[in-house]
Amino acid sequence: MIDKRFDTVRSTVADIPDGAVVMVGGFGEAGSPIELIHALIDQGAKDLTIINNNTGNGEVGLAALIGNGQVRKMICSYPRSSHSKVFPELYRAGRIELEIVPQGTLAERIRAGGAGIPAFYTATTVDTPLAEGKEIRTIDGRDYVLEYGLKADFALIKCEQADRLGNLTYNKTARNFNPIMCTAATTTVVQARSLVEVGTLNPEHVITPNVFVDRIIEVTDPLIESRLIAEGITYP
Amino acid sequence: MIDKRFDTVRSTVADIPDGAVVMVGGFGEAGSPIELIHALIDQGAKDLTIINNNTGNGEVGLAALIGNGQVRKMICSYPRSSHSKVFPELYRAGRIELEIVPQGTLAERIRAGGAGIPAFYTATTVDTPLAEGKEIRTIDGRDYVLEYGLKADFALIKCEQADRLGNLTYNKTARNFNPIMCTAATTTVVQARSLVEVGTLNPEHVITPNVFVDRIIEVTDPLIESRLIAEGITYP
Amino acid sequence: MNVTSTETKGWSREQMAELAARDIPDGSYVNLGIGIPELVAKFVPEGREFIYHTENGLLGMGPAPEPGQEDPELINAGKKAVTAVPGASYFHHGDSFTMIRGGHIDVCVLGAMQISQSGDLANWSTGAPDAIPAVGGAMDLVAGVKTILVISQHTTKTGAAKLVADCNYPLTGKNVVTRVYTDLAIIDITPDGFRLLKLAPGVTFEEVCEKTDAPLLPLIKD
Amino acid sequence: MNVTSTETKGWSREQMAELAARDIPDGSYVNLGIGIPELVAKFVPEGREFIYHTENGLLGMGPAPEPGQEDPELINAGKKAVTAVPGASYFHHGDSFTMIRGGHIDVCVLGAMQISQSGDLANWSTGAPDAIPAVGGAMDLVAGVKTILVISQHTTKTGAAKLVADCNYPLTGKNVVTRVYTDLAIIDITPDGFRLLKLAPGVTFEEVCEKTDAPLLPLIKD
Repeated sequence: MIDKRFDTVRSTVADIPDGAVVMVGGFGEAGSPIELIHALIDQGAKDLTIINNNTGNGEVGLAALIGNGQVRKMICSYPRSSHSKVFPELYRAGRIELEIVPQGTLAERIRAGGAGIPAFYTATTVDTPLAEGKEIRTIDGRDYVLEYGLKADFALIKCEQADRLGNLTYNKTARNFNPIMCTAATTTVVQARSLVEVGTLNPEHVITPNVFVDRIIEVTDPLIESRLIAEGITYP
Repeated sequence: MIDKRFDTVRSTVADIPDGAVVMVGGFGEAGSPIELIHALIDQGAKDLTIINNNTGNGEVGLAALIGNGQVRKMICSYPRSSHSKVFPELYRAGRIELEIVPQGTLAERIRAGGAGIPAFYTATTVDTPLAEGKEIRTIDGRDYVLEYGLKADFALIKCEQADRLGNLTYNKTARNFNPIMCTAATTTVVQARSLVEVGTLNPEHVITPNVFVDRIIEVTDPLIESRLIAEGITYP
Repeated sequence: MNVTSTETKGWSREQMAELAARDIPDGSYVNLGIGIPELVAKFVPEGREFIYHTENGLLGMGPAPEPGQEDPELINAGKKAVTAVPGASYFHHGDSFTMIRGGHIDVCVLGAMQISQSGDLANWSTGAPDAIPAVGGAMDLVAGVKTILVISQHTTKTGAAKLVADCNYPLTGKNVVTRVYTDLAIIDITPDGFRLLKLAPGVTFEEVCEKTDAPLLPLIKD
Repeated sequence: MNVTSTETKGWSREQMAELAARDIPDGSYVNLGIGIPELVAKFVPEGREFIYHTENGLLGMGPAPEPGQEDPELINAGKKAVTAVPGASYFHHGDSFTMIRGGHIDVCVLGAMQISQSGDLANWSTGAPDAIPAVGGAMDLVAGVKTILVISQHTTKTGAAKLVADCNYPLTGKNVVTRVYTDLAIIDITPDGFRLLKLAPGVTFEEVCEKTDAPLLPLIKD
């Protein structure tokens, strides 16, 4: 029987090695797999490359992972943090690398990585500093820049419902980068607000088909980042 | 009030001009917008370029459109028809052009066309005759072929439910090419098995968001191609 | 509101937003940037319906929820709590930027740090050595959306012109802006450069020219 | 079924399918081509679970429905009526080929017109001038799926070899085939060329060599 459920949050991320490339779902706090991130902090892997739209908030979740010195490089579109000095301070101190990618190009690079598309052209960034050093091609009279697909060793994902096969649904705008990141990682680790029996999810409503998912852990009452920050809580 | 509903099938396709590029949804008969195709036969536009995975069956629907001499060129992956000699005869007589595209590349070219991606690389067709004359690029040690996005003037789409804004759902494997074609046409015309009130469709379950849809017509009891063929029916 | 009869000199943030809203056709799909552009949603002219897109995965964005009704998993691109209107849909980032980059969004209203006379926009970085670059979705929006409207104060807090001959800040996009709404005037980007479309109450053409670091063509009288 | 004890010389279509099924690991995501490959689904070894993908937009494809229960909107890539198992999902063609091209499908079982000793596959066109080329999803599958198994009669109806030194039909893909199941033998594609893995009952190594248009390496004994 195919069963991708794990027993503990800790065990789902135990084998993430130093130097791994890790996609982390979410847009701000919405869809951020905070329990998986905290487990990665506990686990202690270093020199990570993290792909996320942002750099976390406060001193919990992604910001805490960065603050804990585990991240060598961020690939993101908008590293300005809310209620957080973690990334700016490390960045200004030259202690963390930054690859800035426009949000749509970031999404498309992840989607391409998952879809076996090694590279594509886009008009985004043409005539801006972010296109410097990149190949430009004129197609039908317009200039486009060549961008490469992004893949990861692991993806940390938050979803709403999951079954043991790995079919997933999401909640509102917490969907964001999660479904495309599921497709682009060698090992996709998912925290689900609820686990449901196989057959419960309507096949028309599944957002992530189970082929893209490797590990599932139920976290029924996930921490809410903004509340932790409002309460002054930090991690670890 | 935004209302994309039309009163008659005929009126939804009335302005398709000679020479238009038209994407037609469906994989075989599943998801094929047969009433819209028949309206296009009645309307009579000629020199069309049709993008569809196949070339139709029997002498109804897409096969009938081809048989009626309205199609100058087919772009498809699998032009062998079931119960149909329409395309093969015209092709062997040199009276219709064929651009053969692997199914996945066809899907990705349509998706790219809709997503503002003018071109992308794929390993599909490398070292085969279908890559001849195309640019090959080696990325991370593997060869890929350059393929271009596909766009259309019109897309003819079949869906299950639609609201007046143009939000769509589909039925089972009748989904196939329809959602991506909705994104890649200047004017997307949809026949829906049922029209529902705005707010009926769960925002989590909408497959085609309304921004991709221009015209909607309800066809509550669409013709079933295989039954027509079994009954020996031809069109017009 | 009758914009032209107000006694105050220049336009308020709300007035700029209302003027921009008036220029958006009925039935448009609209993406609103963070800041003043968000106010546009308050001023949809009677009889018109806009559908709002927010790039983090919602089409059919509604206003902010009542206090206490905020859902941390229902937010806009500025990460503020919003609502979804009937007829809304959720989708992932790949599909969301298919809408933007694929040319499916009709109008985007953005803020600006600088706008050049040829429609170049700079709104993401001063280029200062210690600045942390943060581009978000702005470059995708200007590359993919048909009509880019900009709402901005006419000058910076220190009085420097934001409408300039050439941007010296890093560009967001080249030749992308259609029209600019400032506290002093509405200005079109034309093939000939900046052209005045409307003056704010109490503001003179000469004053706008003085605060613009590029030639400004006068209003074309009807 | 005990394949080795059958009295008939060579393997039947069903036996070839069963042999292929035995080589597919538990938990695999599997795409089955049209024809003999479809039979593989009947022979899943006890204790194993495969999830079937059909490229027209269904993961979790089940067997054909009972007669009279066919749904023309629930079909497989061969356009035959199928069912969906619990845990299935539907998706569009773009997402379906993300699964294939992106390397997410573990095993694909295909038919063949020719297989070369270096694993080249030809299965879509004879290249004849009046042939109507029809490639479907085969090129995407061989480019994207990790393990490509081929089930095929060892020779054509006219007795010509299908296992050849070099294909003279147009290729579907180069160096893509892992293993071939014919009515006479199971043959691996190795860096050294064809290597016998198993002989069908009543078939000799010499006979297989004779019907193969390329060198065949003998079985490696345990």
